[in-house]
Amino acid sequence: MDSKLIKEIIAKRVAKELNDGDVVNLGIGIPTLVANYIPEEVEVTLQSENGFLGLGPAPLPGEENQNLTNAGGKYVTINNGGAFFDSAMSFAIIRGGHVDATVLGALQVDQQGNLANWMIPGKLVPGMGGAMDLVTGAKRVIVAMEHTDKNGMPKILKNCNLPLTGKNVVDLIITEKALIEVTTEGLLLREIGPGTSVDEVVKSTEASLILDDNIKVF
Amino acid sequence: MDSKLIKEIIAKRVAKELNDGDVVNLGIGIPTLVANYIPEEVEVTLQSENGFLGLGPAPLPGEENQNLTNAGGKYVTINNGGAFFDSAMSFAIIRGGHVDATVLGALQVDQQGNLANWMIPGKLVPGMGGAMDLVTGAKRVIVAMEHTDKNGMPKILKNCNLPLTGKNVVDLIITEKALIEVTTEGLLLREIGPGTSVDEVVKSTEASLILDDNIKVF
Amino acid sequence: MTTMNKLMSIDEAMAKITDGMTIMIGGFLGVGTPEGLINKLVEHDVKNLTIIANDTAFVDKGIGKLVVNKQLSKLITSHIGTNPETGRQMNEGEIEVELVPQGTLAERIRAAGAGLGGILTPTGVGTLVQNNKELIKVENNEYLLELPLRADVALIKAKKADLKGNLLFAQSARNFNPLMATAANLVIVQAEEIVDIGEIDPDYVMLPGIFVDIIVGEA
Amino acid sequence: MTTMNKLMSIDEAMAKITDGMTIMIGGFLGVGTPEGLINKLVEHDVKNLTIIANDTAFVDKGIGKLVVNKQLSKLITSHIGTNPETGRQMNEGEIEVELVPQGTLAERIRAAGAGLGGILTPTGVGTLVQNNKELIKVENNEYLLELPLRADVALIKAKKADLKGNLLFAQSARNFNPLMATAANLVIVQAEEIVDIGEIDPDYVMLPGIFVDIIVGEA
Repeated sequence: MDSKLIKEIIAKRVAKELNDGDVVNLGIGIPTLVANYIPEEVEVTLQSENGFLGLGPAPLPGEENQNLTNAGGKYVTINNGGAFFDSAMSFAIIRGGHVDATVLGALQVDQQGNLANWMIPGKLVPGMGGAMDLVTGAKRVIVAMEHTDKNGMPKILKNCNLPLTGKNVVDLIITEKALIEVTTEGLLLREIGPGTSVDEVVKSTEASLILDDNIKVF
Repeated sequence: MDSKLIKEIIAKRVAKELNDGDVVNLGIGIPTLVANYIPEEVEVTLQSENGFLGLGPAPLPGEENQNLTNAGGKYVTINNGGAFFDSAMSFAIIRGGHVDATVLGALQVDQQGNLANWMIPGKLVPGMGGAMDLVTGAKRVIVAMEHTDKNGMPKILKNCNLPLTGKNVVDLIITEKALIEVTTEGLLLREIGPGTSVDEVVKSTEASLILDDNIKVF
Repeated sequence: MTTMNKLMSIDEAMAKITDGMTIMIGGFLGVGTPEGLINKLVEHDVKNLTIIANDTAFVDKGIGKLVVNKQLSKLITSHIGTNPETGRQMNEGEIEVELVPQGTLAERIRAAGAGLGGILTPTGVGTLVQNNKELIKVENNEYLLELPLRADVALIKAKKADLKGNLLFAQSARNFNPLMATAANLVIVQAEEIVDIGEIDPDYVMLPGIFVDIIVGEA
Repeated sequence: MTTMNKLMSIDEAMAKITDGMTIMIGGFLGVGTPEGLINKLVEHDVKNLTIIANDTAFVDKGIGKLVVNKQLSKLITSHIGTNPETGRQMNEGEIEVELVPQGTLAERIRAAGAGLGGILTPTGVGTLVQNNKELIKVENNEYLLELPLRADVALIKAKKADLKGNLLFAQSARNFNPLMATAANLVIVQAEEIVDIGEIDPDYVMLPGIFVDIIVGEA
């Protein structure tokens, strides 16, 4: 499947998880795309960890404001009714449970709801930025990622082997192939993506999956 | 001596301790009077723990602002260049060492620089308000009080017997009779007030006093 | 897009407060206290409240009215000296009073709102405030571990609110209001002026609207 | 009354920075970083700096320029992914890098400014961030004890400053700037606009002037 299409499938399915009135933080990459698919009747307030609420779309060319970017450094706008604040308030909002959902990418997720997305020892050490606070503080942590890595290897594992971003933090995993809920009993496969099968999902997942009684196609 | 005159003597002497550029918090009572005696060439910024810097004089009659009072609940004004903030910032300023001097009243002070000014068990329990933070955080703690209590009993003791506001916190004690510095060796009598003698100061003080080589009259 | 309507009548809003709740109330000696909400609380006569507030103001002003009407069973505060009725009820054992240094009170409320497990403060070391608290040494300095303070409800006074709940406060009436709004499950704001979304400059918002659940006008 | 003059030329101001100092620098990927002060630091070529900042921006922007010019011996930050030179110097052992979660970084700086001995945060429990840190249990939840971060100097970017140092920040350029200004011994602000005392409404001041020591204009 085309990478752009995969991303779109994931972002669309994530968007349906957001509820009217939610405060949401979207990570860089696929999570950012989610904003494009939020239904009109659902009003979501986007939080940007560099210090504001009411994150709006990219500005028109020529209307960029040097002092207004998202946490990825891209020019953005602020919606009517938004608010700016400092980094302490920004993370008080995040850590204090005032963000209803955070959507993040991942290198690995596992059966315990552990998440690894901030470093590959000896190779890539970008740093955790705000991710560790987001996964600790947000009411709901949604991982949005491709089901397998570039080499087709599973990213949903029995146990993460990369350094963790957070322990027992993930609530929901959404890939182009599956929607998986992290429960106290383990990973519950609730939905599968278009053009795949339960068998294929199970095969491309290292972790054990509990199959829901009524697995839907999203 | 007349009580009003006593207060004036104390407030005047305290005022001389303040330096140009200082951020100062003045407690209720005698400390509040200090503001009246700050020399014109000395610019002091007054902090009010209910949330602002740049505390100004009382407003003219009819110009009171319901939303602008000092920490004692009295109507005040704010000077040009002042700033309002919330209680967390107010005490970040106090606790964080950004106040150069705090002037407070006391029930008792002792040789160790201990201060008691917030309760008399079984009798008076007004609460500590911001006093415990002020004595802990201000760079310099100046006690401004009458030398003895209503019954003529010493307030400068070997050991406080009332519950403490702070331990080893007082730097300077100023009464109508004396200016006493709290040093690691003990209480150093550096100046005496007008119309008194070293003998009289020693007699009306329970704590041991170290006599400075050159005791001045203020 | 739906518009989350936060506007409510004062009666509807205060009907949400029931006996035994823990309530934070903004204000400093009554300045910045939502007087209209207090009056309604007195009228509804809910009882056994735990009140968290800087002080109990005066017998005829602010939180003092709740004390006089005997609606409190517990009080967490920094100062009660301006309201003799509070002292009387405390001395008679009618209410339990926990006295907290003002800066510690602010930090404990902020900690709850910010998701911190506690803060280490030098304030109160070597005093009665230290009783029953963990003393933690960091680099040879001693600190008290002070724990977060949360509430069921926060009653907040604002100068201006937009329909999203973004708030502006006036002068020294700000004090504990924005902090308390971060640390309660239900936040009710009484605003002197209510304006449309977009009328408050995002740079000057003093409390973001996501913290506010209900907005009422002046009584 | 005297007027404490905080105005200074950029050269005078930056002459106060010497080899080996610990410096906090405001900004988030360069937004809100005092670019003129950075350029002058590069020109003065002071070395062995410990830099505390959210990130190291890009090779040709903000703090990134200091990295490229090899002026750092240590870096305390939340993110280095946008500046490959930082990663290279770290991997080669040329600089020491302490990675701190962004919210923890903000609280550690705030704690220093607010005179707290530390804060308890759930962030990082069960991760590498926990290494060598005290784990404290409060009501069955686990927290890391995170300690205050102070600096010799803070370099701050403001949109507007009055002559007392009261500051306004623009949009998302606020970020770490006001926090860092509370936690350093010497605070140098570069302001886009400098106005007379009285021209900033006390209600809207974002950082009180008492925290600011030196004000410089745009380079």
